[in-house]
Amino acid sequence: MTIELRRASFEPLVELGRYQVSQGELQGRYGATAIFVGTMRDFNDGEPVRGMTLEHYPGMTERHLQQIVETATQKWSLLDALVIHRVGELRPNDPIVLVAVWSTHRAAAFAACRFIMEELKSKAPFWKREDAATGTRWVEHNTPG
Amino acid sequence: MTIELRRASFEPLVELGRYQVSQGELQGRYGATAIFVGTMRDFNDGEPVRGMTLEHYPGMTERHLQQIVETATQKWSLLDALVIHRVGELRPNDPIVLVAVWSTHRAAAFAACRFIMEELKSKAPFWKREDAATGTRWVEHNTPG
Amino acid sequence: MGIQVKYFASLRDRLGRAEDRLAATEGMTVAAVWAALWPKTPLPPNTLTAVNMEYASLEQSVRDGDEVAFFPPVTGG
Amino acid sequence: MGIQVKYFASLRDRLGRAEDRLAATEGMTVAAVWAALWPKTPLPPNTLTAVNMEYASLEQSVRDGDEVAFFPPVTGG
Repeated sequence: MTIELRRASFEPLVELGRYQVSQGELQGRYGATAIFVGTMRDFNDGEPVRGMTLEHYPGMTERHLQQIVETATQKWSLLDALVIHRVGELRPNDPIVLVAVWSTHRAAAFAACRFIMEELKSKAPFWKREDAATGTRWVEHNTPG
Repeated sequence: MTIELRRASFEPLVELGRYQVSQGELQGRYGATAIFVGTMRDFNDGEPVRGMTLEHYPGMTERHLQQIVETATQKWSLLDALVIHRVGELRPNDPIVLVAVWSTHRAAAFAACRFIMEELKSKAPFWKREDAATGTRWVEHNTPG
Repeated sequence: MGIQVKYFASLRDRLGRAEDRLAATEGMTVAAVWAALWPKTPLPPNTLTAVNMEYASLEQSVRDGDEVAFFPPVTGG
Repeated sequence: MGIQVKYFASLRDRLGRAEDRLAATEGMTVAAVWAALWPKTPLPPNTLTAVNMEYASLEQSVRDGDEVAFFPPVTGG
């Protein structure tokens, strides 16, 4: 189980491929990988967005991501999980978050991936400030899952 | 929306990355990508498995995959979807299926990805024959979702 | 031209053949296609049936030019 | 050493500061920490609170050495 915060832009699919290969004990054992990638859009609430700053609470963010993944591994039978989340300055089309879950069967993988994303969205201390045409503004709440 | 059957082994994450870049109109518009990869395990029903043959019904398989994806696009607001499924001879750790769905928000992406997988498992005419230590055997049913 | 009949996977292995062809009779159903070709072999339970590549019931009627398929539960993905 | 207080995101911008420090009093709660530091500013509705990096209620008691944080609803992912 791996949790990472990244200051620089990352390629989720490349990271995922590398991680999967590096986890030798996964080979031949997983039948199901459920993956979610959240990406910055170039509009929000009907307005063009030029950039975004992702603030976090150093220490608490990592701790909560870890707790969320641990809870998922208690609820479902998982072989591995990877969570990578951006912080800092983002531009449209930049990946924000990657959640990947490996399991023997698909039901656990799907459910755990969804659970981790919903928990992350509601509990992990991150805050988005958008740079829109009309100025910068803090995003006040997330879209419901 | 793209459906493909492949006779040769494929790299789901590489395919996905290429496809995403090739779909120019997606850029900046999608906030959520939900992905599922099904991979051949080296054991099943408690027995080691050395290889697998995936048979399909040419024509009906493609038609049903297409129908499943179209139904998903009617049920949820999707920007794009990609389904790649192997046929022919597979070895452990070979990817079997890739389902990827792009949407503005995560709820639609998660739900549609799951829906496509469940429909594919229950309706698309594919059949697995495993080459196990005790000989070859047809897989009789899928694990419930 | 008749009806083209296809068998897949374990069912094909059991029957020892992948295809058959027969002439349709008036009001012939999918069940009747099977009975005409395999009078001594009951259709195995759980067998799925398709007409022209769409799932069909055993009661669906067929005619010359149709493609009828019999196969076991699907196990893709 | 006192209590370390942190503010994040829009709340920090509104208050114009990121951190405060104050000495704990006997039986001090999270609500009392806020009231001591911002006597004229009611805690904005929906503000979340954490003590030592775990979510906490306004009634939770705190003491010297604790880290208390106030922040708006989270919007990650």
